[in-house]
Amino acid sequence: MLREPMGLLGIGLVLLIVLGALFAGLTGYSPSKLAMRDRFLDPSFTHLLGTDHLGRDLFTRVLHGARIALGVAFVATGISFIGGLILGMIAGYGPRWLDSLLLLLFDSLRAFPTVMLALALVTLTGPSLAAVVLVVVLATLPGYARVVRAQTMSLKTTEFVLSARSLGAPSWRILAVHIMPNLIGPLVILVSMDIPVVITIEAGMSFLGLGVRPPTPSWGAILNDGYAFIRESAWPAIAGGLPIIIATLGFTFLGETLRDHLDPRLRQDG
Amino acid sequence: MLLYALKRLGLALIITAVALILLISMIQLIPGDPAAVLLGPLASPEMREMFRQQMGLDQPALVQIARFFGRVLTGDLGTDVLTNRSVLVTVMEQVPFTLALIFASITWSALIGIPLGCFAALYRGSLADRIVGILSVSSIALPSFVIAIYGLLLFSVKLGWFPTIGAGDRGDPIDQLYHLVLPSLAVGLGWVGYLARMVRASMLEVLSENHVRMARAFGLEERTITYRYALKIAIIPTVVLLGMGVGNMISSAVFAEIVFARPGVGKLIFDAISTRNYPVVMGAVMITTGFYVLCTLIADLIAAGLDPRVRSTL
Amino acid sequence: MTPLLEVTDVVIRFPIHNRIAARLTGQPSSIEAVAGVSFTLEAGSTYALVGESGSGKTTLARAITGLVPIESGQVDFAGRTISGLSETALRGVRREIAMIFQDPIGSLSPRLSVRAILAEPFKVHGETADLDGKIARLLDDVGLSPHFAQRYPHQLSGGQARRVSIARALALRPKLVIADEPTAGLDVSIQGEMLNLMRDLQRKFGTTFLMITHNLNVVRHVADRMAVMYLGRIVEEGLTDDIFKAPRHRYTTALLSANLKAEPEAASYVIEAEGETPSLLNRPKGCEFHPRCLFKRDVCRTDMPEEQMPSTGHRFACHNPA
Amino acid sequence: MSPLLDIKGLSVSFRTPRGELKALRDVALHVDEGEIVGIIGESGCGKSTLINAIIGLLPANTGAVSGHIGFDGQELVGLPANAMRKLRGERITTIFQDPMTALNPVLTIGAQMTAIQYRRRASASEKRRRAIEFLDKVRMPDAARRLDQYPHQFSGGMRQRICIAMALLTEPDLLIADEPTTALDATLEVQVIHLLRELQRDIGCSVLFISHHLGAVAELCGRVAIMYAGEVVEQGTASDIFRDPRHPYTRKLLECDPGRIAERQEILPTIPGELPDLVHVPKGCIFRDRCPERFALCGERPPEVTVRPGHQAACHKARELVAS
Repeated sequence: MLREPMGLLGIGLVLLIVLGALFAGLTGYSPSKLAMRDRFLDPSFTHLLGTDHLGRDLFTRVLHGARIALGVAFVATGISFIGGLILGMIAGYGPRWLDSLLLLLFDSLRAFPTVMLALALVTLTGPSLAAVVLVVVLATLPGYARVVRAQTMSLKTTEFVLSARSLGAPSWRILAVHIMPNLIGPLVILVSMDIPVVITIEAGMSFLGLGVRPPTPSWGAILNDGYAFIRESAWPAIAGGLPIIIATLGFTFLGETLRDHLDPRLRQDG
Repeated sequence: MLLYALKRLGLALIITAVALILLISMIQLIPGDPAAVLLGPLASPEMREMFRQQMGLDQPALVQIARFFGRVLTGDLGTDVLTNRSVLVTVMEQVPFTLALIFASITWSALIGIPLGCFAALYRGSLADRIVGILSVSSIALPSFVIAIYGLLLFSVKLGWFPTIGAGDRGDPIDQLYHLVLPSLAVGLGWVGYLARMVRASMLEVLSENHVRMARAFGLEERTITYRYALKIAIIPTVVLLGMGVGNMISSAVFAEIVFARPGVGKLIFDAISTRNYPVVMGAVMITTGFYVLCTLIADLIAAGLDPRVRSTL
Repeated sequence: MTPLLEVTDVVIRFPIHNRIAARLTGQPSSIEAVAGVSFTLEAGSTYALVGESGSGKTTLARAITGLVPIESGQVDFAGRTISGLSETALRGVRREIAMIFQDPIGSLSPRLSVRAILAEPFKVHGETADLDGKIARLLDDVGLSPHFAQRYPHQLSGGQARRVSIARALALRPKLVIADEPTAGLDVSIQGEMLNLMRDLQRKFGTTFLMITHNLNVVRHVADRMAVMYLGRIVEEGLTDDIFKAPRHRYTTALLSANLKAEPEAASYVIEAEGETPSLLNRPKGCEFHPRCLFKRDVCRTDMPEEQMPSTGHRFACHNPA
Repeated sequence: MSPLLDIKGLSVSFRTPRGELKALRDVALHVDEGEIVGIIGESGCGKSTLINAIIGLLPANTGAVSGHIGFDGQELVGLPANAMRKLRGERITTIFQDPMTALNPVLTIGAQMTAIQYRRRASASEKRRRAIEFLDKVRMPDAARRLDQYPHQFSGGMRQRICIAMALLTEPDLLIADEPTTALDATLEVQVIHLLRELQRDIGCSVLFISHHLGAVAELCGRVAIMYAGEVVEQGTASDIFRDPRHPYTRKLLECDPGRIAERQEILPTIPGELPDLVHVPKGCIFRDRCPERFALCGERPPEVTVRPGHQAACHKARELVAS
């Protein structure tokens, strides 16, 4: 995997974000302390990305934003992964009425465009990190569950599952030993390909003011501040967009390479 | 086909209904007092009480859901708190702007994306295919609002080539088109990649099928095989995915409208949130969701119509 | 001899449309994959269910152990009715009846090692003492060396995979083994190995075999009795030797004549069946084989033939038998 | 008269992660005009590679191709893709194994049958008429009406008949039938074989019939070649091969065929052992490891022994192994 330029680039970009998140405290600036005298400074050695309309160091804010982005990405995809796996297997292997019910629920949730879901939900709950996680889970979980369900149903009729049933193996054993191991791989690929989507949702929601509350630095919020003062200085807007670009591209390249390597359907030799 | 269409239509109606019910039930499920959230911290207890009565929030949950559902079915989405007009009217005023943006974006991205996908499938493994591949995954990955802001920054603020805000003069189509350029660039760019990848993937799948081998064994020209034999099959799953992708496009359109201060449903909702115009938010969400379900329905029906295996069944 | 397995008037239906769709299309809401089948299997013998695609033989085999629900009829095993039992009640039965499925490699769980595959029967039935010893003995029984335990299904050849499924089926020393096309997908040179192995094990453990196959050559060498199935019914049933020597039903004769011999100057075959097996959606009236039969009479078009049994243990249903 | 298809010293290898897989090695085979030649081989013997080499559709991971494939005096090895394509579907046609996937699901039978006549200068209605004529020939009932139906509206047997009709439509010189009956039930298999023989007589083309089913080959073919692990180990007339086989592999293969064993037997004969690894091809006779007759000389590559005119076996003992 390391031999492919795209994979290498992906790893590099992701590493940049992860290291940034880890060492965000070492820049010497606070992400939220105001310094009105230093407003709209251009990038320099003291302020790598310049400062925003409140004089805060943008580089520091971007690094702290990485913590939020990665945190949401991993927590929310983790919940979606486990929830999708369990609900999908129940729908695929359980009784038909339950399958119909769950399927209807998944499809109804998928009927909402993600932004609409976010807007409707946050109107009612008010903006918060939990709302962001909830939106991500509601937006991604039904898709995973549907894939898991479809695979479970096709695995259910394979001869090796019939063979286990004919031995008298109970349902939990068939699900745990024969079905789940064949689901995990494809689902991991699917979920890892979705990490950039999750980062986008988080950034998008904070851009709309639906995510974390200020002054907590989130990439979307930085971008929104930059957008508001775009005529004063271009740097805050650039600084807000840059990490989003790096993160989404990095995770996409990584996910693509991962899939090309792990998905047996795409490999030429068997 | 008729049976399939009826089934699919029935399913779309049920899904829309369940989606609506989910939306309405959210008010109940979410902890806290919606009146407090919606009216803001400054509202007096009397105002909140009045609001509750107005919205029917004092009724039992199931009654509320049933009532609301019943009203929605008759086309009554509630009253715009600010203007006292019907929400339906308020939202429908904005729909044409959003539709124009979406269709402009779909058109230009389809014109580039589909041929690009075919090209990549035909020259699979080549350098050009790899470059198209990397560019398309990148364009899918990049959030539309980042593209929108960078585009605004570069082309409007720095270079001054395009207008920054609005949808153009009412009676001036040229001006309107001019105002569409940057927003539809931001909305459509991801779709170019999305389409190219979809077309490429389904073309490759079809080209590896047995009947293509047979067509080759009969000496048919590669051009005939690609356009008459393979594309006709590959287009079927692509159409379905296009329908599903409209959801993404709606999301992108919301951002583009906000960034470019363009009138439209997205901007409407965004503004309604800041003015706590709760019925407008819900009404607009319902209408866009319905529109999205309609798009997937149409896409599925077109795909079914293109497939003789489905078409010939009753 | 006492019968080990008795199948009586078994009917199996599959839903194809829901009620509304069935009314709209004018098609039935279900098809009868198996339409009233009865046969008896003696302990220690080998019985073959023979038929082409669509004959319902695989469905019937799966229904015996409850993998497919039966609509009506009865299955008795070792003196006990096992049709209609719950999944939990079936567990004990499934210890006694093992199955071997068609696809040599596809019927082995792809993520499990051969060791785990062979350990499963013991784990499911709680006999985990000396697991490694048991697995080693099983591998030895089917002629595989111990290092195969570490392999995964995709690393096995068709023949090796087949041996693993046979070992797994025999792990708990079942009374009955149901083998669905045990030689399908294997080269001729390996088919013999599998049949020999199954026969060896039958001798050693006294296992009864129910074999489902379309391959008449296999049937002739291994089965004591056989039944020929067509469209979900048994059209002829009897001792294998009797049927091969003097087939009576016209479908059986057609099937036997279609079994081409590798002898170039042997008298050329005669095609004795026209066209193809009809769809279960529209079963022909009268004798269900009549549209393909070269010996049909008028009565065949209208009346379904009664089953006759001219000599003991050989029955068939044909208006104009050979 | 030189043979229509004349293959000499053909070797084909594939690039695999483990190394060069030598799928075909030094294959010699010929098909005369108007002749039906059968190729028998078990899985992994290289029969599909041989067909793909003849019709010029080898997969992308093909490595070296050497030797000669002469077709009516023209060399096919190294022939430009365009020239090869001109032969395919015109002078060489193919019937594939699986009729269920061989036809394009979204085009009508008629569209597919007229599409392959694109080289003919004829009106659309004339092409259509010809399609109907050939569907009649393969005994498709109600051909004119069914021409406008899609593949999924036909049964497996009918689809194979359509494929046969398509393959004969252009009156080819050589018809390659790649296991055309394997996916069919026995009662259909005899129908298809019967049909093939009848139409071959009618049209007068040569046929290369590939199968692992000994009975089917015996029924249809005049001459037979036996392949094992990428080599042709024996070839001759059908009666030579089936009555007096001289290569130990052929002898074992025939012995194993339960259809040839007249009496019910307790123990069925088998060929113990596995196919050799074709990445590291062993020296000497390719069948040596599984051969009951092997002796010291088998470490050397066996010569092509001519047992009688037209009957060759690649075995050191070919002259000694007479029918018992």
